[in-house]
Amino acid sequence: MEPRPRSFYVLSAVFALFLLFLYGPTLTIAILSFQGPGGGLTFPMRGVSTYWFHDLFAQQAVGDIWGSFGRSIVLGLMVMVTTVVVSVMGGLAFRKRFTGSGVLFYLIITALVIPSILISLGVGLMFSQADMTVHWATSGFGAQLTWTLPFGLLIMFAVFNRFDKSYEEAARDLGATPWQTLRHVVLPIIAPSLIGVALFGFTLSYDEFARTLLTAGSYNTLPLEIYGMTTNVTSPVLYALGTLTTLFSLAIIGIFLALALLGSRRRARAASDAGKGLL
Amino acid sequence: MNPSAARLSSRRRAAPFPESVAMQSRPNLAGWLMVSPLALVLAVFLVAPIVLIAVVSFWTATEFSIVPAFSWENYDFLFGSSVTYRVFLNTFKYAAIVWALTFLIGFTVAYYLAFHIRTQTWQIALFLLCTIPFWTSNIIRMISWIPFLGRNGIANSALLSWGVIDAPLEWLLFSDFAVILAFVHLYTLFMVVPIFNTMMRIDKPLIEAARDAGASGPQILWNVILPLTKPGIMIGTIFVVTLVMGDFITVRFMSGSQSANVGRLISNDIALLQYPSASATAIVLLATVLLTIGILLRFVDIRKEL
Amino acid sequence: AQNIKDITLRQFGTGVSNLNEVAQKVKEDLGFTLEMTALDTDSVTQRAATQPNSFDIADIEYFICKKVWAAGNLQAMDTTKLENYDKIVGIFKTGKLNDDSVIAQGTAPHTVGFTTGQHGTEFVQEESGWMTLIPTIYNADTLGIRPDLIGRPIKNWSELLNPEFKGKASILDISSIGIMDMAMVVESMGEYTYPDKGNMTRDEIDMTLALFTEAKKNGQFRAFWKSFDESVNLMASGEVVIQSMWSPAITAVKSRGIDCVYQPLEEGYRSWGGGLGISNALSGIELDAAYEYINWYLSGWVGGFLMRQGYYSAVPETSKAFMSDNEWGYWFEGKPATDVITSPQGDPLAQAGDLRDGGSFEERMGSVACWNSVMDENQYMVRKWNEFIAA
Amino acid sequence: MNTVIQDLELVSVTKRYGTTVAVDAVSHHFRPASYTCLLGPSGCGKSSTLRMIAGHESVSDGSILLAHRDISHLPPAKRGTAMMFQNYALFPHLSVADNVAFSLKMKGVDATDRRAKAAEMLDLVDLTALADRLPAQLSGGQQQRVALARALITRPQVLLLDEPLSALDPFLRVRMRTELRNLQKELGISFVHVTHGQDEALALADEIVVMNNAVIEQAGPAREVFNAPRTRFVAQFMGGHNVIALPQGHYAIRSDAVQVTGPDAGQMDAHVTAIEYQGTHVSVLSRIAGDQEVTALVPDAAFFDAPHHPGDRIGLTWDDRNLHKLTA
Amino acid sequence: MNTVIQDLELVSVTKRYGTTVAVDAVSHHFRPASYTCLLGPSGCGKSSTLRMIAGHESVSDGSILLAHRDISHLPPAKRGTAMMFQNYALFPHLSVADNVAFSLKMKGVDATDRRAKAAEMLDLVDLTALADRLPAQLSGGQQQRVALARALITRPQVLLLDEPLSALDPFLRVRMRTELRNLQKELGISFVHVTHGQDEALALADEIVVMNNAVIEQAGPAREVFNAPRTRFVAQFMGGHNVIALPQGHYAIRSDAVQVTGPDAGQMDAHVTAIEYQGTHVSVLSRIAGDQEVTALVPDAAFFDAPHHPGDRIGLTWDDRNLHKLTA
Ligand SMILES: Nc1ncnc2c1ncn2[C@@H]1O[C@H](COP(=O)(O)OP(=O)(O)OP(=O)(O)O)[C@@H](O)[C@H]1O
Ligand SMILES: Nc1ncnc2c1ncn2[C@@H]1O[C@H](COP(=O)(O)OP(=O)(O)OP(=O)(O)O)[C@@H](O)[C@H]1O
Ligand SMILES: NCCCCNCCCN
Ligand SMILES: [Mg+2]
Ligand SMILES: [Mg+2]
Repeated sequence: MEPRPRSFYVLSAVFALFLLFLYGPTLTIAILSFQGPGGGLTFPMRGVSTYWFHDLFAQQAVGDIWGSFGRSIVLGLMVMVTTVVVSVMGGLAFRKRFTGSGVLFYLIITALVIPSILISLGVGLMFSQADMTVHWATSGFGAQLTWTLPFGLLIMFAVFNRFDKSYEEAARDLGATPWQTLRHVVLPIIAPSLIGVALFGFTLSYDEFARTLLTAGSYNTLPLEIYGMTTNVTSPVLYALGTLTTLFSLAIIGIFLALALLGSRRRARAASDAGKGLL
Repeated sequence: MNPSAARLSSRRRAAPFPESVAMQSRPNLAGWLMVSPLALVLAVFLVAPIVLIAVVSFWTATEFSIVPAFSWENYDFLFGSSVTYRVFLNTFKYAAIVWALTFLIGFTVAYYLAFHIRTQTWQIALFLLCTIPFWTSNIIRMISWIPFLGRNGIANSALLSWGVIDAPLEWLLFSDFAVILAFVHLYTLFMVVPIFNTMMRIDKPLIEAARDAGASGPQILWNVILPLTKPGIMIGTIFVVTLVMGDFITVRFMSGSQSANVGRLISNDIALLQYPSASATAIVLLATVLLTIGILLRFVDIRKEL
Repeated sequence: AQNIKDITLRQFGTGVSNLNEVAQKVKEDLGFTLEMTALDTDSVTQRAATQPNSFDIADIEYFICKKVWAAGNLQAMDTTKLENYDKIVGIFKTGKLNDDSVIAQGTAPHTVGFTTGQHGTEFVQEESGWMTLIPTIYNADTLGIRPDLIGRPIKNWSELLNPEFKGKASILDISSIGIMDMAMVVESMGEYTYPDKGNMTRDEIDMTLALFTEAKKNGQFRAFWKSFDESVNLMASGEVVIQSMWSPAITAVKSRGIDCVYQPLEEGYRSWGGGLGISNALSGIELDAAYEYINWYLSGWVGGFLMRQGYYSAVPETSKAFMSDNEWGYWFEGKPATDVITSPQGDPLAQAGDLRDGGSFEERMGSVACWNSVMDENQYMVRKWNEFIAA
Repeated sequence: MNTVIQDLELVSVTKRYGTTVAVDAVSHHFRPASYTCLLGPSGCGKSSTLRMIAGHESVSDGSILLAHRDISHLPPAKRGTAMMFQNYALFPHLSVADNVAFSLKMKGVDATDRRAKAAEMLDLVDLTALADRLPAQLSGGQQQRVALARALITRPQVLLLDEPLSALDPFLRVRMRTELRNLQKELGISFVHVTHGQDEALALADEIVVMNNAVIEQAGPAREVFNAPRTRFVAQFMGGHNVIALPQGHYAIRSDAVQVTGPDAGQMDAHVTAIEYQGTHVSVLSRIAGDQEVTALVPDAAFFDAPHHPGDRIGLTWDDRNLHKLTA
Repeated sequence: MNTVIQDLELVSVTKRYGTTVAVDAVSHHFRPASYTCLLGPSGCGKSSTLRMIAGHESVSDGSILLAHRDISHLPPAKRGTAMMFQNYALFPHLSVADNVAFSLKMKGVDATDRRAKAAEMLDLVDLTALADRLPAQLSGGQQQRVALARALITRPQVLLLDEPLSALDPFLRVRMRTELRNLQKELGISFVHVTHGQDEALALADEIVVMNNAVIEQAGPAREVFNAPRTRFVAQFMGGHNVIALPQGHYAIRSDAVQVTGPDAGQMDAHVTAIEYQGTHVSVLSRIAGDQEVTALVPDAAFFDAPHHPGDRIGLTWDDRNLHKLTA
């Protein structure tokens, strides 16, 4: 091992502090969610129990956690699939200049930087002026796409910036049609990045608050419900929900990571004595 | 192949689909077809709403509805009130302070991960460790500071019991401190990720070359790493600045509703059904954000640096 | 033919009364489905005003009704179809609790409670047979305090701005309600007496908000709150010791075993009332279901349920049957509890011998100084309010 | 493999990128079943030419004929050509066998047939044992052979190779070029191989096409191009030659045809400027009057018997019959 | 530049990465002011050795001496060495002049002085005209010279070069190696140059250090290493040699010392397996009894007077004095 410079130890300490800073509140919540039945939102703990997790699954006084959870999942999946498909198409198209590509690029940047509440406001206004009903699956869906698509596209731009075009030429050379090239060559090669885009699409939607606020209509998505709960619920059930949603998010990442790992394992298993001889 | 040669050759191969005969005659069509879903989404959910907001900013409102008109009243009121200027100033203040802090922390963390952690496995593992808290609901992450910072919260209790302070610190919660703390907590990752990305793409021999030329650690940082990380810093800056400037919840929660930024002005107006007035503020905010980002984009070609 | 049991009615309102237990009971008693969405006050206003298709039943406050009725999203209800119309307390019909009561300032429910017909657009000041909202719930609000942390009697609204409570006071950030709390404070301080608190002039608005802005800048307030649960947390955690508060918030603080008083004050209460409105889009069997639901609502079970949390029912008589004598005595009549009083969730709120803060229904609702209001200068007030919050 | 031998012809083929002319009205007839190297400095248009033949670049002007059929506007896979890419462009997600069978899969050949044919090709390039590996698990030479197999499975009449050896280290490069050469002989089809290494071209090619500035400077059998360079450029680029300006014009003379003598004993006098040891030979660089550089390639034994050093005065001599007049 | 000539010595230097031993107790004395090439196959430990000398890799065991001073634990810039990196590692955000002046800036030299010194160095490598360009705007050869100037401005006693020519095309490679060689002579300092091209090593090096499997197989003057390879590995790796197993042991013989005769006329009979034209020579690959490959390097004129073709039977003959016994 190479010797470590002193700065390494200083920075390690800084990094540890940073982690503490990041995790502190989340851990606070996690701990508080194990309050006893008489516990409140703040310390001190009044007993230790899993009461609030049970309570989470019981009917709440107001609202509908699991309904909103379900909606968020469905919406997240809708956004995820759309983001992946549209980003890939966009990414492919943007590899080549076409009339209007500059304008479209700046629109993408605008979508990325526009304060979310403006989208909420604008889409809400538009629907009401057009006499249409806002609904999480229409207006909410569209409003969220203005946030996930720029992310997806930026990732795709980065991916295609590094994509070796000779793969496509090789495929064409071997008789693949444009569609076959996409299906059998381009998509499999960029698949790991697509998993990233999908993950981003899902979680950005799953956690999106501001853009959904005025566009979700009658039924809350999970973040709106949580927001509602912060104004309606005064029990650690809120924290139990926080803890559980964190675990859920972790499970999602875990699944995606496992998928990615499994894929590479399967490939790696094919042979392990690679490159032993010169030939 | 050396890096610049690689760059040259990739640029030379820039034309994506070698023009096959079929495509040559209508080079735009395929592109248009492929971006049409994207264009449609952006047209309907971005352009149209912005246009509508711009239009409505000239309308008037009643208690319960908005009335088409052409009136400068909303803007008059907005620019006529000293509160507006203070709130915009406050918005910039938050953006500037949060930017500085997230940059410092984000750069340090990314630097540590990219240059002090030696194996890629550890780099990825520690990086993921940084991202995990970001998968919790933002709102929950925010309010989780409250039991920590409150008058009788963990921080005060600890400080009291250690004898560091005699009376609870009031400014820990419901203060600018709390707002900035929460912002930093929420958004540092947006700085870490792009900076880490660019740093990972810095050729390691460059660092060795600098060391070979006698540069000390800080000199390498200043003369080599910092300039080469500029694109990542810019992208992170764009994220953080827009997120902070557009925020309206964090400020409300963490200041105990006592402070305001432009986002809150808008959301308050919306809450009170004052859409035209909200729209006018929104247009001014949008202009401000776009201007800020426009200036930032002068320093980095986002498309090339991705 | 459509079966009433297949019908789903979508109701929205604040968390105060949009309780899932009500929906459950509706399912049991009436057979149809009631979907509940709980929102904060502003969102409720917004939805009532701008999203007529997103609901069938609007559970809103009277002052909201004043704002949004003209939007035409609601239809008036025929009082002849209401079984318990006669038993609704006078406040919602004539504005008077008793014949000799004085009508309080502000947007009193009866002033926006009636209209000319099913699709009437104007409010009328007499019982026209067409009600805009069916009253369901109301209360007399005052300041909540932490007696354990204050340690002395509090008698006046002016105490809210007492420098003694610097950094420990709070007020709510809902303009139509907050401005009335402010007015109570201003009058109590002797700064000014409003000809009509419920309908201030621009100058009065400026003066009132200037006074509070000054206090805000001096650090009087710890935080502002927007929903009653925020007020609960502020109070329970000890961040705040005196603040505008709502009744169930007091209940919630108390149920955690923390001493909290809904302090009756010499200047009287600031009151509010809520009711159910029906979407203009309802007709036929759904409209029938809505009437059925409303009649059920007034028939006592919900009243009892709400009264146990410290609210009052619009038809107290019917609720009595759904409450124990001890509960009725404690909550309505202001009598000492004869046994433990518990919250609907079963947490103890009062022990035998305890009295309700403020006393009986008559004492409390009889001392209402003003109602939550929407003024003629509402637009102006709202903007100034916004500035106050942003200042 | 019994491919009918077909000839490839470029007729005044031009490639323009915007205003740059990458290939300027190039005409050439590639002999059937021959190994041709396209040789030239960076940017001279070699790749562009190859890619036009392959169909990966459109022809701006002129036409490309294969077996007298104009293929200029056919898609790559329909031309009867196959291309091997510089860094092989093996599909990283597919196993060696799947890479090789790719074109069959695209054609819809069923899996068993595909596998059988791929196995055949892998056998040809001696990679049967590695059929299940991923490209990343192969060495450079192995990757190169996979790329070959993948290109050859389409039974092309012409195989196009763009710097197929440049990714290999020098040791491997020499071994692989022998394999390429043998394979071409075995298959009896045409190989067109782009390189900028003259030694590679000499070792491999039946015919060398030297390009410069978007045009062909000289084309012909390897020996002819080496021994009888037509222009100064070709003489210099092929290496091993001196270009000497004499009153009658420019002449080329092979470095190994120049002998070093003592001063004043040769045809002309020179100053040694550098000595480069090359193992079997030593290259003596010297400067003659008129500031012209002349290199003499001396067998090592001879050199070290009478070594020279930079700065020494020497004489240079040659048989005038070895002087070869250049046209440009 | 009047650097005092200093000698560099490795004393039993070892580099371990975890369990792999990349460099195994290597000792070597680099002659002062000499051009040394570290030659060897991929992974043999060349770069590791060079990087330990430079100070970019710590020494696991042993020591490195420069001018009899142990520099093993000094920071790179304090060693008196300078390194030129494989892909040059030019700072992409700095102009050519700023790249060259970088080390001076680090030392705190003020801007005017810096610029003057950088101009001097740029003049040395003939790049004055390009001082304001960014690295991306330079060709490979130009980049290489900037890297050289940047390394030399620190006035090192030893310049370390890791495959400095591998990014260049063959034509340029030959030109640049001459420049490197001249520069070393001009500066009079030691160059240690890592390569895996034996021709490069022969052309450049005063001394060649052949590494294999983490150890030095042979070190010595270029001619000695080429003419008298000590081991089979060195003989094969240096090229131009045949290794023949005879009853008495393994022998090396230079390919140009093997003559081709008619069948049955030589010392042994062989079958031609391949012919490789090399311009001035033709390489005749053949197989003798015992399945051994023997290559004969025949001058082109001689070969084409009596050409052979793969499959032909020929005889091979040599002067036994040219056989060189190998130790391993
Ligand atoms: N897609 C392109 N767009 C614009 N110019 C191009 C493109 N491809 C090649 N060129 C230009 O055409 C000329 C010939 O390029 P080409 O790639 O054919 O050269 P080459 O002989 O293969 O060079 P190298 O040996 O470097 O590969 C060069 O000047 C190059 O810059
Ligand atoms: N940082 C490292 N960690 C672990 N092993 C390493 C590291 N660097 C080199 N090695 C290993 O040490 C051995 C020698 O590597 P080195 O880079 O010195 O070889 P080289 O001779 O320069 O090869 P090449 O010609 O391919 O550059 C190799 O087996 C290599 O895999
Ligand atoms: N990797 C980040 C995904 C977590 C989502 N949180 C961002 C919320 C932005 N509103
Ligand atoms: Mg090329
Ligand atoms: Mg190396």
